[in-house]
Amino acid sequence: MQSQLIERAKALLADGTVDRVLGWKAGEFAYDMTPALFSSAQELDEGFAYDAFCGANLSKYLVKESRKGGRVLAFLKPCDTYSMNQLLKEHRILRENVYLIGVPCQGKTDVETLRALGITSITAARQEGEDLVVETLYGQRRIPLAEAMAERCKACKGKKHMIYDERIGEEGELENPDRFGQVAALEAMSSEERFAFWRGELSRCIRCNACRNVCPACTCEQCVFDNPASGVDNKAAATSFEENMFHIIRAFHVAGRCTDCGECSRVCPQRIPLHLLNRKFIKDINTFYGEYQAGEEAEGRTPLTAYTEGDVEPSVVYTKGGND
Amino acid sequence: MKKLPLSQMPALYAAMAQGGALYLPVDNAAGDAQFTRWQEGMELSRALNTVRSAKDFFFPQTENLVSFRMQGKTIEIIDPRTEGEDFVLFGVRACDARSFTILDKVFLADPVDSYYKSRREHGTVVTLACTRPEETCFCQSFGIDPADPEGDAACWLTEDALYITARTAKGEALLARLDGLLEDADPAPVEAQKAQTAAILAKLPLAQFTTRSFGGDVLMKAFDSPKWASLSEACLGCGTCTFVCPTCQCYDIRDFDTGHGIQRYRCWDSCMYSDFTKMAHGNPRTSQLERFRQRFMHKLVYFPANNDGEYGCVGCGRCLAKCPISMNIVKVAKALEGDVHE
Amino acid sequence: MQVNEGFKPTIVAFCCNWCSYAGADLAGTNRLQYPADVKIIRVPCSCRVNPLFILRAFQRGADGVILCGCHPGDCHYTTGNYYARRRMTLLFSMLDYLGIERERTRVEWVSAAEGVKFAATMNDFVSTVTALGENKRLEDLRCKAN
Amino acid sequence: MQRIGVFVCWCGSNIAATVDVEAVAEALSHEPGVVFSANYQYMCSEAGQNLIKDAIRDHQLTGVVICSCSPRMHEQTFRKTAAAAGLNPYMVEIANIREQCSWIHKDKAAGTEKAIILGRAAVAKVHLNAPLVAGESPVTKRALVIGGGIAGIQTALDIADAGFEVDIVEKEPTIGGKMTQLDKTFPTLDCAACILTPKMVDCAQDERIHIYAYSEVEKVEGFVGNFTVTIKKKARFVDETKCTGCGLCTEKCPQKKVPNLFNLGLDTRRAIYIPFAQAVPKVATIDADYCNMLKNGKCGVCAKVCTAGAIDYKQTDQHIEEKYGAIVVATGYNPIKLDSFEEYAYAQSPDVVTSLEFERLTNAAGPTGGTLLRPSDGKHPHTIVFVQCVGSRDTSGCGKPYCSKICCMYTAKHAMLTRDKYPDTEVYVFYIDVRTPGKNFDEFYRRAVEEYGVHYIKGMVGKVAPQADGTLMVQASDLISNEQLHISADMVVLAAAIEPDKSARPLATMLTASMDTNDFFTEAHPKLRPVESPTAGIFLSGACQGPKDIPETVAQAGAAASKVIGLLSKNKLTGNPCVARSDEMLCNGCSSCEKVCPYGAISYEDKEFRMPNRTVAIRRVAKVNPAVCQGCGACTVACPSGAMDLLGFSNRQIMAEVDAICK
Repeated sequence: MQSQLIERAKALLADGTVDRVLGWKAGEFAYDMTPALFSSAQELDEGFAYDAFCGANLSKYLVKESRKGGRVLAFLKPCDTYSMNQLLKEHRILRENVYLIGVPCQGKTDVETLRALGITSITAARQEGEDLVVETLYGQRRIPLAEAMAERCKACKGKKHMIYDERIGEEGELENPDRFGQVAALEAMSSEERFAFWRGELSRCIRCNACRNVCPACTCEQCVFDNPASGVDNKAAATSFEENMFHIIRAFHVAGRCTDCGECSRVCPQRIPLHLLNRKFIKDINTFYGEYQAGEEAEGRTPLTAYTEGDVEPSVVYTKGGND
Repeated sequence: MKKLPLSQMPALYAAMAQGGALYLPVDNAAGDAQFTRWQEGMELSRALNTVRSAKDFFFPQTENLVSFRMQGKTIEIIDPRTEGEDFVLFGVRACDARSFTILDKVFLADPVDSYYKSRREHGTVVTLACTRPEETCFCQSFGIDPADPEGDAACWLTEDALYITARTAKGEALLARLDGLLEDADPAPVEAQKAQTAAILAKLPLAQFTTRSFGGDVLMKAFDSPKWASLSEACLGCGTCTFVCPTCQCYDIRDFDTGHGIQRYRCWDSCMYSDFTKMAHGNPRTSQLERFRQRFMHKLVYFPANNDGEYGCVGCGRCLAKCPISMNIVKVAKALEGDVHE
Repeated sequence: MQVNEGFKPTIVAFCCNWCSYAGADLAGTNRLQYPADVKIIRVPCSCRVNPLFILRAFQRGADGVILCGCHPGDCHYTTGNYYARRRMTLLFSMLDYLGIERERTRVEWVSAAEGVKFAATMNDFVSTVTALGENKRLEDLRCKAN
Repeated sequence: MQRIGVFVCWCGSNIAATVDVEAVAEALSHEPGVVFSANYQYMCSEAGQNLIKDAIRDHQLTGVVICSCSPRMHEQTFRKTAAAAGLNPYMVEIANIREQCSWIHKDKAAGTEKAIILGRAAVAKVHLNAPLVAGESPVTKRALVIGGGIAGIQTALDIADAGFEVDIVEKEPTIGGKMTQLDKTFPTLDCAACILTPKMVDCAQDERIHIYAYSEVEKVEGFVGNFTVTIKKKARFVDETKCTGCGLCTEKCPQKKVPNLFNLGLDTRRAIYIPFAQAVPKVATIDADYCNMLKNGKCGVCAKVCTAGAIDYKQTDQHIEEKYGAIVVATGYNPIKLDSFEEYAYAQSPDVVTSLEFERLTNAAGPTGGTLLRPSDGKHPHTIVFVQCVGSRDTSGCGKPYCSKICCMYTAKHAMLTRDKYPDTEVYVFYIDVRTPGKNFDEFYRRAVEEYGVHYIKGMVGKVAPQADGTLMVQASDLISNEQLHISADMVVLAAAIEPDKSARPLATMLTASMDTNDFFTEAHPKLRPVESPTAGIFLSGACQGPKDIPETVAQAGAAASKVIGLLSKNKLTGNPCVARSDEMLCNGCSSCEKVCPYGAISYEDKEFRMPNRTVAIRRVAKVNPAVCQGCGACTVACPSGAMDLLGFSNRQIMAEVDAICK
């Protein structure tokens, strides 16, 4: 697959369709791919990588790249194409300056997922059949690929690309995973239990803003939390309130726009399950206003910029969910 | 060299916590090690290191510097500091122990940061030798021996016992408090562990990594390298590297209006942030390239130039593990090496 | 409902200028009593209320926040309360999800003619919040009176 | 730092009885920024206002807080007071300590404490107030009416009557609309043409009215008072200025097999035609779809017979740009297509007709010359079944959920007229409910039943089956006697639901006027502003806003005209200064604000920004038109970056109030 992508990129560079390529670059270890731009066949040969560790969603980079002049080729996994559509809907990407190639994805793993499985000190990794074989400083570990997958890939929306100029590989199918099991489990708890759960999670936040800065829905020129004029800016959470506020507002601002790409949870250095906040909004939107998947289309309204006269009343919150 | 059997660890913790607090790495809800105030029943994490470094205890993420209480049109100034509590930091790794030396060069140099100094004075650092370094470790590049850590006192965990030795007067005082628990020990098992660890260290992927080509004398060469553009292009401008880093020491000072007055507090800042060192005219570093370059130039060039060759990095590897886009000081230093050498 | 003797909650009521604020005025004109714990902030429309304002109120010491607007379909600006309704439904659901007591937040549609409803709503809301006691889960300790 | 004056009103004993006004004034005098604090018996009295004016001058106040009755009562009064003393009127804030404090609390201590807090909130807000000046814009004194039916005609006549110029854009070759196709009108049974055509002639003859017939609106730009509209004048292939309307060409044209749309396809006309004798303008039009000359260049008969030389086969669409101060939408309605109602055999049998077709079949100018004949064989029908609510009040998805309102009455009219003219004809009417809420409507309906012997049956028609003998077997249920009925009918007349004209939806987009889910235009307020669209300067006339009969349409048309006249009689418009404003440095150009704006006040522009290192970036940023914005604030919350804020109710101001209340 990697060589196929490189060949295609070279051809498009050579025929002048694009003048640079956005992809992933191999790193020091087996797993530390960095999103990178390539502008020649030589650079592609030297560093371009595409494998099970290439999880980063590249769509957000196109906000800037599409404005730099020339045309950039971007490789997008199926879930990245939802982000792409959403960004197009919000006029954040200049479509004419990007060339999109849909690339197949069998699900991605990442080093944090492996570490959570107790696999550390990784020096090399390779796929063998259905297994991932990981060499570590202290011996070899073998696990089924399905187990090694990141949580977001276990809840994959499907392998179908929502937008592309060309696609490599077969057209994938939409899937219908249970994305809301964890949310429902939390809803079933008592209010006290939920409070304790989220305090436990959010108190670890170090406010590094990785979740926000990686999020393809968070492309504000300046975030309200960085803007002293907003009155709500803060650089570090001094109290539990500020921890809560940042995460509530972060999730609220992307409500109806979040495509559930899972980047926020992937990058959180403290492994806070931030996707559970976004998915709560997604679940509520589906329940209250009908099924909606952000990023399916590049036009139209989002659930929070739309309404129907018969929408549920906010009092629905008192009567649903929870044991208490 | 003293030792105590592992079965006595709870008693050791209790004794260390006596008259103050004991903080040690404990597994949190996410399964990661986190320095936690010891309570009966807590166990030392088996993880190599904590996600957040140990610097929090001397340089916390937020710290109230001064308060102003307002009543009508009158303003009263309040020093929020109270007489601090003595505490023991147990289980600090060699890399983090070295980071305190680096922070001291910043905060204890004239003018002395009295908030930092007070915390430093109240804390006793008990380090723990590493036995299973990970692929991201490169403390040896900075002359740190993780098998023989610095600190007020240093410890080695073997299969059956904890070995401990004091390295400073503070360490001696601590050991004196623990005297009833400890017995004299033959250092041979410790020496054996050091040798074993050394063998592993030699095989680490970053064992040969060095920053020796960097320093004040290559300032302009490093600064002008064309590589910064491609190195920084994927940077998200988040603060992850900065906030997990044990040596990053930049902070911002802000006012919080409580409704009754103002709390003037400082909080960690990150040179990766677009409003870092923002002044009335704007930000002196307007692009992510410049901000990214600042972080690495500071660690590899400016800091050693001003601090007798001491780099602003201890090789703990946290940024390697945590950067969302896997860009880090190792990749930067390797990429620039050619440019600064020629 | 349990009574929390002696506790005086702080309640912020955001009222749209055209219906609910006028409804509150009518309650006053008719001398309909409700506790002084309720303080009203006038906004042009319920759609002007940003979730940030509601969190801000809790941060600064509110124990309950209520938003009142025109009945759906009667918005002075035609559609404002429809957007407000969606925003608040999702916000309140999220607060509940985070374990914040859901009875601390409420939306009521009160027309300019519903002085009685306004007073009754406020009486009910105050007694609900009083029973819950002080807001602890979404407080900011720095803002507590010292 | 502001210099704020606080003025606490006693309102006689209305406030002073339960609020210690002196204590409030005293407490607020200690708030930061407060340099003057006073209390007085009646602040709204002349003496009270003078107290305020004097304090503004003597203490150089930059902000004023009045603790008094509701701002809904005296905000304007105190703003004028401030303005009279040279202070910007928007530097005044009211703390409502009467309706929302003294009148609802009996305990003086509690009332006083609350009054102080409300005063503090107002002080906190005033600290962040900035002087606001209402924008002004000129008004183009010309109106556009889109649609030339009875609604548009009446609106145009009324506007012109007040002395303003008005243009009518009509997409058909003649004005007149649906009403020209009707025979008689209920409940008075006067002839539609007799009452409509004089109005059409008035339009043509009024110098202030210009008719763009056979034209469509293509583009609308601008805002209230200042619209620029592009009108497409479709090619008629006849020079309007030369054609005398003699009609010779329409008799000589060899292409005879063109369905006559004016008669709903019940007969044919020529390829060059004048829709009907009283058409305005009375000018021929060539139907390009059928004209042999235009299709293959072979013919040219009309040009040969035209003595005025008006035929112009080379004519093309023309685009005309005009400026208007106000726009009235009068796009009307159409009966729905009945293709999806197979049970009524509309598509199978020519003897199943819609009510509008029935109008043509009974109209003296219609295809049958006014004699009611079956379309299939031209024989006189002896049994006619009328079916009500075909597609109305239909929640199955085939039809429309709403009541079409006019069908009950026109069906009663049809039934009555049929019985009157042809007493040998049995007439059945199947209905769900008969709705007759109008002047003399119920009397009319009862006459149909009682005097004319029309059989009204409450029940649904299940099926209409064409029989071999040419009759129609109507199966229906009588809900009152609970019987199944089988009626052998000669004709079935379907009261099809009416829907907004298809041109309305794209027009609404051009006008940024909102529509409901049925594509009826939404009014600015359903009760209090029924003829205005939420978008300023756009008015609604007739059935485009909802189903209406003629008197209602004419009433609304007049009302819309009076609103337009009110607008055009102003020389300039003064806006509400409390409008949204976008900080372009923060704007992402994401369009969220635009989507929730009910007024279409937000547009976007690609703007150049100077960036660091002498670079330039082009960014899409939102722009609010202050003349259109009504200040609701929906956009401010839709905006994630906080770029959009509302003057007079800014984020910081509201948060300052929150802070003051909660501390």
